[in-house]
Amino acid sequence: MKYHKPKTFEEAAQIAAGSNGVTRFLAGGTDVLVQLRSDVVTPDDLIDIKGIDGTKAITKRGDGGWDLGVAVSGAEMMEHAELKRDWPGLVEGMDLIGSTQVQGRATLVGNLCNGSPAADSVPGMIAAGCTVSITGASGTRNVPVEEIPVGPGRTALTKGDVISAVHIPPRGARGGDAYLRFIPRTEMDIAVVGCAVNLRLDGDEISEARVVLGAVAPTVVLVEDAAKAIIGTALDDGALDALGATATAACNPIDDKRGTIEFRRDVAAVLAKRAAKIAYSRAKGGQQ
Amino acid sequence: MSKHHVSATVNGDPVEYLCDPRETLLDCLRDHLGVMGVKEGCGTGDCGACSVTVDGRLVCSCLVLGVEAEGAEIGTVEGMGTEGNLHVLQEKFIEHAALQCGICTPGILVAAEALLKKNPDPSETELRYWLAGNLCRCTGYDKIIRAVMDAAADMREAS
Amino acid sequence: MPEIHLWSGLRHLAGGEEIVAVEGNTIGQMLDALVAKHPRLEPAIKAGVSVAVDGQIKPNNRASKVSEESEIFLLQKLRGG
Amino acid sequence: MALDSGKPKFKYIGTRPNRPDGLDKVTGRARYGADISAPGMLHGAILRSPHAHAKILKIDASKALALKGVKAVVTRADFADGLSGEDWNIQENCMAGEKALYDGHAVAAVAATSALIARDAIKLIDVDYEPLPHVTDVDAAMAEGAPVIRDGAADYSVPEGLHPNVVRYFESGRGDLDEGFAKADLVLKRHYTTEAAHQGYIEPHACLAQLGADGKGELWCCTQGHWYVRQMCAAALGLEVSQLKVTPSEIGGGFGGKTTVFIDPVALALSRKAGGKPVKLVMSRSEVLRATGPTASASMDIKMGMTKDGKITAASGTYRMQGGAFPGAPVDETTVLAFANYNIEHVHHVGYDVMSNRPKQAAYRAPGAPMAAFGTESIIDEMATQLGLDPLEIRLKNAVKEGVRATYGPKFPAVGLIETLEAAQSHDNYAVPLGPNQGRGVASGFWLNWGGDTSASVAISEDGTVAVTVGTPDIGGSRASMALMAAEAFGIPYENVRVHIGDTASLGINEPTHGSRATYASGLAVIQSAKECIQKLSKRAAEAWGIDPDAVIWEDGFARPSGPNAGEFEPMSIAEIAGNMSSSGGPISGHFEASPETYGGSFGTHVVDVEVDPETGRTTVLRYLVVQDAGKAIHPSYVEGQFQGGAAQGIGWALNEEYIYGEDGRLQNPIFLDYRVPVASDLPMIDTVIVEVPNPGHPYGVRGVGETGITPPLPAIANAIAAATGVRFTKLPLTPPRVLAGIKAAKNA
Repeated sequence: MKYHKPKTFEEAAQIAAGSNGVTRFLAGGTDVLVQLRSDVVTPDDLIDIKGIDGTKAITKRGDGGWDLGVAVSGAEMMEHAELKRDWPGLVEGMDLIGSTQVQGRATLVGNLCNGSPAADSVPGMIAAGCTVSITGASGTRNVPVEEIPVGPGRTALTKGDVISAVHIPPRGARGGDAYLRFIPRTEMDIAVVGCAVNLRLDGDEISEARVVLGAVAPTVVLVEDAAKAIIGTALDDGALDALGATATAACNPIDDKRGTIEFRRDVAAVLAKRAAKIAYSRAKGGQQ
Repeated sequence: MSKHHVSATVNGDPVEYLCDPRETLLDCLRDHLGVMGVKEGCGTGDCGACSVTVDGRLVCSCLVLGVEAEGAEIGTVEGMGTEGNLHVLQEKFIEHAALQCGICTPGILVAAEALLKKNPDPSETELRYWLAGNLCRCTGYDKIIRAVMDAAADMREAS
Repeated sequence: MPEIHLWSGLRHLAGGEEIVAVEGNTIGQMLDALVAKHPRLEPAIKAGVSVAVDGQIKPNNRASKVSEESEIFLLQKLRGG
Repeated sequence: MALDSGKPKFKYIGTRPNRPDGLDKVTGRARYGADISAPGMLHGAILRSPHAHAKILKIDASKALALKGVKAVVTRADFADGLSGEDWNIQENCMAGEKALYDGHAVAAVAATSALIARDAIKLIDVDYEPLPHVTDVDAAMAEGAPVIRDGAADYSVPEGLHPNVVRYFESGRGDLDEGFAKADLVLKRHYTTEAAHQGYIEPHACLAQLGADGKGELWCCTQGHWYVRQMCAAALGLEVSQLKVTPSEIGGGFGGKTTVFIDPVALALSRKAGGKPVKLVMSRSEVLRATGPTASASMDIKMGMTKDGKITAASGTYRMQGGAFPGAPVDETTVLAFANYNIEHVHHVGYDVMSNRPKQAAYRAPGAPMAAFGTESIIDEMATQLGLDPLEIRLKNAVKEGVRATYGPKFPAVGLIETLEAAQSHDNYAVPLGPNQGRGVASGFWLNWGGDTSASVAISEDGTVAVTVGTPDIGGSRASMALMAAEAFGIPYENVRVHIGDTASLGINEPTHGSRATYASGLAVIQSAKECIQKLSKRAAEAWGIDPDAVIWEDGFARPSGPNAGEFEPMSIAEIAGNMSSSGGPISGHFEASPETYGGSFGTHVVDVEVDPETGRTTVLRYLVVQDAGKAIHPSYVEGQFQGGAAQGIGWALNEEYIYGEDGRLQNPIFLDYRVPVASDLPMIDTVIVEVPNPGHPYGVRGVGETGITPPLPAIANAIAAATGVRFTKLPLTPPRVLAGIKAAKNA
């Protein structure tokens, strides 16, 4: 295994493009090192991108949105009061990954590129409408997060592509987001079901919404029917029931060591309803 | 396979080592620098026995490559206190019988110290969640939690 | 003669008897006498048994004394954990 | 809180001094299995079978041997021939012979100049496997047509007509079941299962081994019992036992799992093959989970009869347990202990020890008892609910006490079950009001404890301080207890005693720290050795004074004339006598070598409150109480620690821990991420009450306390969940999917 520490994303992309074997980008390393230690993946070229300027930056844009460097850790996001105030659901989704120690290293982009349908930070990013910059051979392009995962452990990135920044939209007025996941213990598990809800209110009514489920299908899924079920409502019981039903219907889960199909369908509905209530309360200015 | 030369500090002392890029910081601390208070319980970031601080940030040293530590300041249990001048946490762990086999103790001490630096007055729940990545199989955590809470109270009083 | 109580799984190897009276001043002598009386018990005794003498379980002590009055039970071989 | 009642007052026993190894362990200085290196040391790695069951047709290590830095490759051919019985089982488990018997079974090993090279080298070993059908479930393994793990492994006890995977059979009981059930107002029959759980010690197995062609070797390893290690390694490698010296490291948890060997013989074989160079071998966590010994899994049928007022009239249990690809599932303990808490006239147990394609089970804290308790304490609880009786009252009504004939035959000596039940009843936790979706569970448990081969020595140093050497590795603070007992016996300060764990060359044979025996047996040995020293010290004083040794008494660290008739002499301190040791007859030490048998069993009762989320099936433990009989708590903090640790492990086993095998027979969760032991945020504080019903067989009344604590939590948690949800669960673990499915099924019914 060769270790590289490029100074620019272009250089990083070139190293990856020129590699004859398996490449991995290293930021937080909380997946890469586990795979290395357990002999699942030993890259031929390991490209540490933390030497590139700006990868540790959290920057508020002029439009009120945020740009995050790709090596910003979960702990750094949690410690950023303003970011957390704007996007509590997104930040909490990141914070739920692993232990305090893992939080010291783990990153949004790493979680995304690992390609797991159970990735805790990805539903929140998709619900928020985040995009990522991808630097490749033909320059840098901007892609919505939901287009990155294509299957368990697989992403739309091709050889020589490296994600170089995360962009979070402006929060704007009367918006709120939330992420909940179900795990058997209180900490340290992989999500059995995850659900992020991001919405905006007009009066008491929901005017915009995005509902995203994790760990219930081969990829994280943006559930448009679920959003429709609550748009135009004040999240009354009927809307919540419809939300739950659409969430269950959107599941295409598997039975595995972490949960059953039936359990995932049931709990998807439960979490969708609970997360929607929190997001709704936050949009109204609640502190939940 | 070429090795990398790394310069860093461990508990304030300058160190240098040569490492294979596949070696973790945990491997380097133990095998190249003889810092044996750092333990490997899982190698996958699930047990916290290898907890250290890197530039003040609590991490699992099994999830950091040795080569990544270039220029870093690393803190381990060996740097917390010395015989005759123990850290309050170390004293309280002994006093409260907060260890049985003791293999998880160095990691828990390092993690608890990192918490108390950030939050000198944690609630029991905050403490339990902070330490959720530090497995202890002997104690059921009860006496560990009591020891840390007691140490935090003493440290608040002293400051 | 001391009497040995057999656990029920052993009884079919001892002609259906639940209590067997045998000569012996020690556990070892008693077990040897038991096997002499009921040879089909030999593999069971060889595989190891625990002997309770007056309520105290003696896992592996052939030299331990027993008397006419002792209440003796054979138990499956018990191990520490 | 200790419930003390008019027993002798102690000066040191029952106090809570700092443990002697505390400083080492909070500074990172303590040396565990993987913490030692030697000059010229090689690193080992083990190649493991990816198949659950396969013939090993050929092993080609030529590519591995060609790799630079590789110094030796060993396979089964490098071990001794002609073993039988448990020696063969252990050897076969450490290194597969003709067949790989489970996923993770060792098939070859490498020693190389670095750990990375060793890991690379095992990937270069080519093994030709012929995969065979496999079975990992206990009921499936004894069913007709199940793949045969190994023919001819069954012992004398197995009746004809059973599957060859059934290797041992037990049947015991008394009375007449029909008569007993006929007297009952309520008879209930239930099927229960428990999954295999791993001890989950945080320190993976590790050793540093050196063995020359002359058959002389040294081994440093983390173990609960180094004499066992020595014997097993000597057998596996064909060595004379005394030629091998084993030194125990500090041990990072064992809980029974480190009473046997997995890697030590392999490391020795590698060293021998590498020309006697030292070899360090350290397991990874996944190796620990795949290839060391979890406990057995169990499938049980329990039937119980009860009168309206809660008297148990009869009980029967059939226990089928798989302990991996070898005999040894603890079904003997399970059947003995099944109903041992209760005074039952008509009782019957049947047990099957079954082999399957899983790793060889090892002891795990009260082996066999938690499964037994899950069946018995669950069915009693369900019957109490049906009869409208209080769960503690129903247990008090049937509880055993001194003089009652145990279900396994003999009469009980003084035991403390009733005392634990009464203490639980009067504890505040039992009166806390519960909210919606909350439930309270109660269960009792028992472990017989153990004595076993014990050798210790106590030596007086020149300054009158005392060096104690015991052979039982200190897992949970036993050096503190030994020092307290020695201090009490001598009447000298705790700080003046230093306790060492001796290597295999320094004492007679010792059984491991198992069976909750260390504080009882090694403690007894230390006290008796101290008494021998005191006799000698007193004799030296008598000689100095020119009086009869019988006229000297020992008090608070001083020899004194026994009374005015003995003469008028200034008391002589232990330091003074010791200072003159060389000029008064030479060294003074005391020894103990025996297998003490006066261990007393320990009963415990647990009370737990849980809340179950009715929409997700997740259980939260709200509060937990452990009440247990310690006989006499030598160091109460470490007694409480044992109670709390046992409870936490039991809670894990009840809720989330399990071995999950796939269709392919491979372990699906060989990582702490998915083998889910409780984390700090999963648990509340664990309240404890130490009950003290002294063990008449120990000078200070000690009963072992380590194991009983894991026995009640399985049923206590299940009973609490039943109270919270109204649904009875009979299959562990009680994972959220399982609980939610049960709640839904009950709703739909």
